[in-house]
Formats: sequence, C-alpha cells, structure tokens
Amino acid sequence: MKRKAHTVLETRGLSMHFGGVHAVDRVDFTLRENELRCLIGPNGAGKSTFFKCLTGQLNPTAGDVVIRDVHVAGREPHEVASLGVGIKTQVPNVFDGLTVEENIWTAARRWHNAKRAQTLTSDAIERLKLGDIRSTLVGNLAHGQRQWVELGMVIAAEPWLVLLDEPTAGMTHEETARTADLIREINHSATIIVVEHDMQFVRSISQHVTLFHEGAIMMEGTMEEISSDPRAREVYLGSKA
Amino acid sequence: MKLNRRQFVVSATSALAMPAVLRNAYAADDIKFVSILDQSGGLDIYGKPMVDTTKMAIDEINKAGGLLGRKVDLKVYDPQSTIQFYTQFATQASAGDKADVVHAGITSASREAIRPTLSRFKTLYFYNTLYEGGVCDINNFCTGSTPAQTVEKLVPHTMNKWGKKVYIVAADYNYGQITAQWVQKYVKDNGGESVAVEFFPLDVTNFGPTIKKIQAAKPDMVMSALVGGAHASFYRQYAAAGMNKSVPIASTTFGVGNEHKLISAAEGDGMICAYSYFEEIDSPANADFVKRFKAFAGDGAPALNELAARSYEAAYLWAEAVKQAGSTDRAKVTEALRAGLGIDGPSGKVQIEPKTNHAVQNVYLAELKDQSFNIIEKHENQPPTDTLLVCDLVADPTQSTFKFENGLKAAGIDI
Amino acid sequence: MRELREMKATWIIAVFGILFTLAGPSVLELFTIITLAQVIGLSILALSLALVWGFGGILCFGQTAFFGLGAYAYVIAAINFGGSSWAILVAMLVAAAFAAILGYFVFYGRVSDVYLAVITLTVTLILYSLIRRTSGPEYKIGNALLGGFNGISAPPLNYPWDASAFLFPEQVFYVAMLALIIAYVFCSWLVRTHFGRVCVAIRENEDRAELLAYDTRLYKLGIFTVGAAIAGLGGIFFCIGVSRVTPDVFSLPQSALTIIWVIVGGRGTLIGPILATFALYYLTSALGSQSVLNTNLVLGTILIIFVLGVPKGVVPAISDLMQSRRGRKALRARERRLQRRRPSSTHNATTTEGAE
Amino acid sequence: MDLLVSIIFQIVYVIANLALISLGLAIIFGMMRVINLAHGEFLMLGGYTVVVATNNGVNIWIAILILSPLVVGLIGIIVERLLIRFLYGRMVDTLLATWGLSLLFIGLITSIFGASTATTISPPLGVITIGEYTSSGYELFLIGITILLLIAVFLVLKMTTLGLVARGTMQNAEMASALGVSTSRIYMLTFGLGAAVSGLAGGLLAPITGVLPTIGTVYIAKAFITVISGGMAILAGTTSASILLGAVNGVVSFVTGPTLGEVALLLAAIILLRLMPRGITGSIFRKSL
Repeated sequence: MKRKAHTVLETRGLSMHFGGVHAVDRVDFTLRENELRCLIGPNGAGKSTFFKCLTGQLNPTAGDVVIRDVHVAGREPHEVASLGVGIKTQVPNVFDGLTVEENIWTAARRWHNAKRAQTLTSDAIERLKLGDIRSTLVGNLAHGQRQWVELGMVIAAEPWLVLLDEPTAGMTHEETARTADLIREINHSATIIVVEHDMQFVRSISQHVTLFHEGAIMMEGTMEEISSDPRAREVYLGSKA
Repeated sequence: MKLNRRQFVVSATSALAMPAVLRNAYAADDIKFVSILDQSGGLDIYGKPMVDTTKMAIDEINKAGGLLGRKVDLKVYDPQSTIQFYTQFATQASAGDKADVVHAGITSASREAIRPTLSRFKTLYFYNTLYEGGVCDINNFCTGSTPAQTVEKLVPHTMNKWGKKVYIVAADYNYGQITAQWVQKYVKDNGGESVAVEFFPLDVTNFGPTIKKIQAAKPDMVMSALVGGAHASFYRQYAAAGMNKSVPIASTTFGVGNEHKLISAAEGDGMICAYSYFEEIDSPANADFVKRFKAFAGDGAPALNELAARSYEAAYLWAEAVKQAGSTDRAKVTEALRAGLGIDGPSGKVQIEPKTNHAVQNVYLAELKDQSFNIIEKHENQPPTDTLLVCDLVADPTQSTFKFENGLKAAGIDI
Repeated sequence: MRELREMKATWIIAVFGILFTLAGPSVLELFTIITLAQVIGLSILALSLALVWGFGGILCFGQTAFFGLGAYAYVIAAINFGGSSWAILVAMLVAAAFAAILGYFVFYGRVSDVYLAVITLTVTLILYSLIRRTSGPEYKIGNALLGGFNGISAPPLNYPWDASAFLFPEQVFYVAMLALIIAYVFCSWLVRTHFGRVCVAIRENEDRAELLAYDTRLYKLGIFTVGAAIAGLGGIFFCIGVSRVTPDVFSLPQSALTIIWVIVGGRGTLIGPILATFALYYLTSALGSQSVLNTNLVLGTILIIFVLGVPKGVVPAISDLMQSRRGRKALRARERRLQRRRPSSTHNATTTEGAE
Repeated sequence: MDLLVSIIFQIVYVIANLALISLGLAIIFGMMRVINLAHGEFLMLGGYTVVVATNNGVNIWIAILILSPLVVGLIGIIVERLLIRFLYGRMVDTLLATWGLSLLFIGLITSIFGASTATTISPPLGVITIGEYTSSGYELFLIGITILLLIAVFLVLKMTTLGLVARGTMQNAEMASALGVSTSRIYMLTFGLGAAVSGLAGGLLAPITGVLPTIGTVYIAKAFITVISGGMAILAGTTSASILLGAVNGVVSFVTGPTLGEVALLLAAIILLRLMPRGITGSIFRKSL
C-alpha cells in the first residue's frame, strides 16, 4: 500500500502561451500511482492543451513535467511514450491504411518480440470484441469503432501510465458504458488520466477529479464534492449558457 | 560536287534494266545509313538543320540511282538531347539495324558515349560537328573544323583589325576550355594579351556582371566561344549595354546554332566569325546547294551553317568512298576514305587527312551584317593541325581514343 | 495471413524475373540485351523511390541525387581501383552516406512534406550545377577527371576481383537482372519486417506512431538511407549500360521521370514502378525512332491523361478492378468508406490547420 | 566609385530579375498551394507572344505590356478549367499534371515554330551611362516595372474584392464556400492572374534573352527555389527571397565568376531552408501578404 502514495507524474508551474493567450497558466499537478484521474472543465479551459504538454505534442512555454523522475517537458512525444506511457488523442488517431490487427500489432511490437506481440494483439482484439473486423482497413470503420481500435492500441502496449483525451467522443450510449468498464479494468494495472466532457461518464469511472478553468486548476476532489460546489456549477452552467 | 559520272551512268542503267519486281525484292538489300541527331530538347537548334541536309543528300543519291545499284535507306533517330538514348540508338543501329554507316553526335559527350559501341560492333562512324579536336580513332571520321583550323586565322585577323587586348568568354565545358586555350596561344603568338578568360555554365542567361567586368578591363576585342540557346542572351545584353559599338566581338561558335538569325541586325552587326562554311559563300556550287536546299526543305527552311553543310558533304564523302571501294564493307570503305579521298562540296574541297581521319578543309572568315555573313577571307586546304599533334593513325592504326578528353595539358600539349 | 500471401506474390514475381533473365539472351536480340542494362538501372531507381515514397511516405523529389552519386562514385572508384568489384560497394555506400547526412538535416529538422520534396530537388539541382562546373583539368579525384558537362566514360564490369576479365553484354545483363531481382525481393521483405511495417505506419499517421513510442525520425532516416543505397545501385548499372556518366543523371527531367514511373506504376506497390519504367522507357525510345510526332508533345499528353484518368497508377488500378469484380460486397464497402472518409478527412484537415 | 555604382545597379537588376520570374509562380503557389511546373513555359509563351506580335507589325510596347499578359492569362484560365480544377488538394498530382503540361507546351511550340525562331526585336530604350560604365536602359526599365508589378499585385490583393476573397479562400476554403463565395471561380481567376503575371514577365524578358521553346527550363529551377525560400506569403516572400538570393548570386558572380555565383545561390537556398523550413515568411513577416 505504500506504493500507492508514490507520485508518478507531476507538473510544476506548467504554462503554455499562444501569443497573448495563456491556455495553460502555471499549473501544479500531481498524480499518484494507480490513480484514475479525470480532468474536466468547459471548452477552452485548457485541459486539452495541458494534456498535450504531458504527451510532448506541445512544448510548454514554461514549467516542468516530471514522469517517474524524468523531466519530459519539451521532449518529443516518442520520448514520453518510451517511458511506458499509453496515449490516446482527441481525434481518432489511427493508421487508416492498415487493418485493425496491424494497427494493434504495431503498438504491441514496440515493446515485445514478434511472438509476444501477436499474443497481445489477439488478446486486445478479444477484449475489445474486434474479432469480426480484425482484417478490415481501419479507414473503412465507423467513428466509434476507430475509437475502440485506438484503445486497443493503448492496451496492447501494456503501459503503466495511460493518458486518454476524450475517449468516448462520438460513441453511442452502449459503447460509452463499455469504455467505462474497460477503463476500470485497465486501472487494475495502470495509472490513468482521462480528459472528458461527458459528466455521466466521469461519474461512472472516477475516484478523483480535477476541474480546469481558464487555464488553471480551479479545484480538485471527488465528483460529489465538485458537483456540489457552487463555483464549479457556475463555470459549467456559464459555459453551457 | 564531283559525282563519278561513269559509275552514275552504270548504276542508273543497271537499275533501269532490272525488272521492277526484282528491284523491290532488293529492298531488303538496301544500304543502311543511320543518322542519330537531337531533334528535340535543348540541342535541337543544331540537330534539326543537320538532319534536313542529311535527308537531302540521301534523297539526291537515291534519285541518282543509289549506290552500287542499291538504294540507300536513311534511318533517323532522335536521342532527345539525352546521352542515354545516344548509347541505345547507337547499339540499335550497329547491332540491330546492322547499319553500314552511322552519322551521329553533336556534343563531344554524345560522341564519346557512342564511339566505343560503334567500334565494338565494327560500324563505320562519321562525326560532322565542329569540335575541340583530339579524336584519334581509325573507325571514326571527324569532318568538322577544329579550333586550330579556325582560331589560327580568326585571331590574327581580328587582332590586326581591332587591337591586341583580348577578353575571352567561353562555355564551361571541354570544348570551351580547349578553344580558350587555343585562343590564348594564338593571341600570344601574334603579340597580343589575353586580359581575362571567363567560363560560363551552359544555363547562364544573365551576363550583366561579366559585361561590367569587360567594361572595367577595357579590352580591344572580345573572343567568344559561348554555346547554346541560353548563351545567345550574351550578345543581346552586350548590345543593350551599348558595348557592341565600342568593343567588337569575334566568335568561334556564333552562328552554328543560327544565332545570327535570333538576334537583331543592330545587335549583331560587325561580329567576325570563322567556319569552314557559310551560307553566303559566293560560288556556283554553293548557290546551287542553297537553292536545292530551299526547295527541299520548303518555307520553314533553316539557315545553313557549317554543321548542316558538313552533314551533307559527309554523306557524299562516304558515298564516294563506297563507290571507290565498290563495297559497303567497313574496312574497304575506310581504306578508300583514308587514301586521300575528297569531294567538292558547297564549302569547296573537303578531303580526309589519313593520319587523323579528320578533314582538310577551307576556312572562311566572315563579318556579320544585317543578319547575314559577308565573307572577308578564304583560306584553302587547312589541315587539322591540333589533332595532328597527338594522333598518327598511319603509324598506329589500332588507336581508338579521345586524346583531349582531359584537356590539352593531359594530351602533352603545353601552350 | 495477408503478409504470407503477399510474400508469395513476391516469390512468384521473382521466379518470372529469373525466367526472363534466363530466356532473355536467346529470345531477344543482342542490342536489346545491351540496352537493357541501362533500363534495369533505371528500374532499380524507380524501385528505390517506390520504397521510399510508396512505403515510407517520404516524397523525395531528388531520388536521382543518390542515383547520380552512385553512378559517379562507381566510375571514380572503378578508375582509381582499376576494377569494378569494390567500386560497386563504394558507390552504394557513398549514396547511402550522403542520404544519411541529408536525411539527418531534413528529418531531425522536422521539415514538412512539401518542403522535403523541394529540398531534395534543390539538392539534386545543386549537384547538377556543381558537377557541370568541373570541366577544368584541376577537378580530379585520384586518377579520375570529373569532366564537367562531358562526363566520364564508365569502366565496364569485370569478374569479381579480376579486373582484366570484362563481362560480355549477356553477362552484364545477367548481373543487372540479378541485382534488380535481389533488390526487389529485399524491398518486399523489408516492408514486411517490423521496421518496414513501422515505416508504413508512419506513412499512414506519423503522430500516432510517435505516440506509440516510435522515434519516427529514425525510421524515416533508415528507409531513406536504404532507398538511397538502392538508387545508387541503379546508378551503377545505368552508367555501365550507357558506358558513360554525365551530369544528366542529376537533371530536372530525370528527377521528374522517376516520379512519373512511380505514379504510373502505382504508389504502394514495388513491381508497378519497375514495369512502368520498362514500358515508358521503350515508349520514349520508340518516339525517338520516328519523326512524325514531337516526343515532348506525346509524353506530355500521356502524363496528363494518366493524372486525370488513372491517378492511382496502373497496378493498383488493375487490382482495384479485379477486386470490384469479386462481388458487389467490396464495392459497397468502398462506397461506405468514401462516404465516411469525406467528413472525417475534412475534420482532420481543419484540426491540423488549427494546431499549426 | 563608378564601378561600385554600376555593380550595385547590376545586383539590383539580378534581384529584380529573380522577383520577376518568380512572382507568377508565387501567386499560384501562395494562393492555391499548386506548384506549377509549367511556369517556365508560361514565361516562354509570353516571349513567343511578343515575337509573333512584333513580327506581325504590332508595336513592341503593346506586345510586351498588353498582349503577353493577356494571351498567357487566357491560356492559364483555359488550363485551369480543363485540367487543374480537377486536381485541387492533390498536390503531387497537380505537380505531375503541370509537368505534363510543360512538355506539351514545349512540344507544341516546337512543332509550330521550329527549334529556333527568328526575331528582330532588340531591347529598346538605349544605353545609360554611369561614369565610365554603360548599362542597358532596358535593364533600368525592368527594375522599375518589377517594382510597379509588385505594387500592383499588392493593390489587387489588398484593395479589390477579388483579392480579399482570394485571401479568404486561401486561408480557409471551406469557410469561404460556406459564405457563398464561389471558390471555383476564385481559383480560376487566381490561376489566370498568376499566368498573366508570368506571361508579362516572359514578354518583358524576351528582348533581352530571346525566345526558344526550351527556354522555360532555364527559369523554372530558379523561380521554384526563390518561391520556396520565400514561403507562403506571396509578395513578402518573393521580395525577401529575391533580395537575399539575388544579392548572394550577384556578389559572388562578381567576385569569382558566374560558375560559383549560381552555386552560391543554390547553397544559400539550402541553408535558408534548413534554418527556416517554411521559408522566410514562415518564420518572419508572417502576417504579410
């Protein structure tokens, strides 16, 4: 249990400015091992920009990102991913010209020899119930299926830290529920950050939630704490209106 | 032209005597004459007139009854200004068509690409372009003029006329480099001074900086060995800067691509060039040649220059050799050619010099006026003195090299 | 399963290639065999671009830079060593080393696609200009003068490590065909290895590959370098076939032709560009043997018709046609794909625009 | 001193020359992301327009300043309607199609006019004298007209509706079509404008370089490199790249000769693209036209 207290990801004074816009402004954030953390906030709150700073897709203007004692701010995405981090971006980000199986295999093969990669690929396909379409080109699949393929790529690589940006975007109700199950399952072996819009979904998976507003962390706590907070309600209602 | 009248009569009667059916049957037995010259791409300004005159020569030969009673079948390949097609068509002509003779090549690069192939397949080869000299190959007859033949006359004449300080501009490749060396030698021999030598890549079109340098150097004359379509801009820009009025130009290359028709009279007037042929040569043979060519090529007939005229003459040189040898066999024709065979063509007498397989020919100096050349001097029977310095095929007929490939110095000529 | 089938296709094609090689000299005329060496050299060049562009997704406009460097390096080395055996190795190494340096600048500088095309082309044009400016006697490497515009005559191939025994034209043909077949099988194998599949994945989606912890720069550099070595090999046979190397190997028309072969043959196949090279070469040379139509006129028309009518290239178009005959099912799937692709691709386009 | 002035004049001329041959390509590339490999042939066609017109007795100024942009602009519009419009968004395909077009034009002109064409035009405007040195008055005219042309293109892009809509379209084609702008018509006119500018440039250069069917190949590589070095912004890109590359070329040509001058230009372009992969205007002057 003492491992649970161990910090695996930390940002210190992380800032990302685009011209005069402070998309992320001096964010200090800590994530402990085996956590399942949701980042929420209205559109433009800066959570996606924050996410991209973690994955190396953006080079932060200032501040630092530390993953397991490695300073990764400004590093290339592949260097972040090489630490054993599984990443799923907002738009379905897959290899359209490859089959489902090849997509997932490419992810697994990065870490394992050919034989083990094949096993992991088959496992992932089975877990995600992609068997019927395993030989279909991903470019031919529906939006929701493409999301699943991308999740499969994340699982097959067996990451210890998983960063998901809006994993349920464009999914049906049923698919969302399955995704929630899957994320809880992954959480048995990995620490997870989920950026999400869908409050119902967040409620169904999360223990701990961070609320972003105007580029900064407004508050952190359980979903109950946040939804009962008047300021948070205002942020959300304001943005919805 | 000195067509052998007796043979003409004999072959003509024998052709007539033969039943029509038999004559057609003989088509497979045609003499094969292959011409490989660029008709598209950057070099077509040179290649097209050469092909036109070659066609005319073969046409005339056939109308006169062919050779040895056989029809001469001309096949023309267009290598599209790329070396790789030269090699391919030369292989096709020699190994595939089994050509009796190949007339081919404009640049030295193209000649060097095909010379070994034609040697290997024992196919007689004529190269009819003016070039830097130095080919020493028993199988290769180079009929064009070389720098020593033309520059030797051009330099003293223009220096006497204009002055002793010469600024040399030349194309940046083997021909330009070697010609520039000959110019420097003859300038020195005649007590002059070469104030600068500048080389231009073939794709340069802006000569502004050089024109300023020429103005700064204040020479008495400019000697140009510039080559190709892009380089024609030099003369325009030179004239635009008013320089053609103060520092006149002499050239060893201007006009062979019919540049004198491409620039206006005001820009070109006063330039002096030296070649072994000008369309304006005043002789009955040439007047007749020009007339026949205009009739043959029609309205769009290009101006005639050394390359075009020499292609025509070379076809006749070969035809004459075939007649004398009584065969198209390579060894026999070569022997006939090297026995000092000559013809009287539109440029005057052209004769093969046996030590080099080059041509002894007339050299004319001409001054440009209103887009045409006025002949001012004529030098008869000029030997290829430059190639003679390095080549003696009489002493060693097995040679097959291009002695000037790496410049004059490498060939042991120190000038 | 898919891979197994495809590798089987590779072997079938290779067997056809070997049959052609063996039958060639007895079926074809000698002059055809002789000229084939240069066409084979060009088709190896096309193969290298098919690998780099079709599979690596790298639009290299200047593949001829490596081709030409290979040719020049071979000639210079062969003249200096007095034999062709080591020269072949040197040529491939020089081409690969040059590509590695250029690729390092380009890929590690994160140069975008269009600019990559232009930079590689510019490098080729620079080499073209540079080599054309070396006509003076002062430009020599060892015993080999560079010759500028006129180029250098190429020493023939000889028996391995016996410089005095030159190969006959038929033997040159065998060696060239062998090189082509080996290069083809090697490329086929390469795109099926882990390395090759990652390269294909990068072609499909470089960001995703990055996020899967692949250093995409390294993979692109790798396939670029391998492609350059193969292009260099093509250059060797080309200059042996032509018997001369001239700056034309770096020229703009040569660069464009190489792209045309790959386009006509089809991106994403290896055999397509090879066949396209043979076909188009014989078309252009046939055009050169007639004088009715202007060669440029015909070539230009063909190119335009191809881009408008068969933009995917011949081989993919034929396999598409065969697939669509297999049943309506495939057709329907493609329609669905097209419908879906449209909204999602525009979506992608706008997001990348926004991210820039 | 005279030498210095006349050298500076010459370098300015080299720069203007570079800008002149590149501008048409830059318009088409900057606005439409189409790399027009037939650009050199548009220049060539401009030159032929002038030669044919003057040979038929048309005043040389009318031929250069009015006919050459008009004829080539029309050819551009025809080409866009028959070919380019089917290929938008397919960069490589447009590249190949325009390459085909380039071969086609060369073949066509060679078939019609032959490999070389007699011309009697020579650069008008006489000679200007700087101390002991003389330059062509026409070169001075070319410098002036290049500046005027740049200003004119600036005004068209900045002031006219066409320019405004075209810039909007080039920023975001979809939004423009959502606003009811006919992108198809805009593309057609833009391509026509680019072709007309190229035609004018070709016409202007004809008296000083002459015309040949293959003359386009001399220009295309340089124009291509200038435009790419300049980046997306049409005017700022072309101007800045022309100044940089032209100055390098001019100075090195003077010091060492034309051979290294060309090499220096190309090397400068490579180094520039290494430092600024999106061209000069991709890094600085980003907001400019």
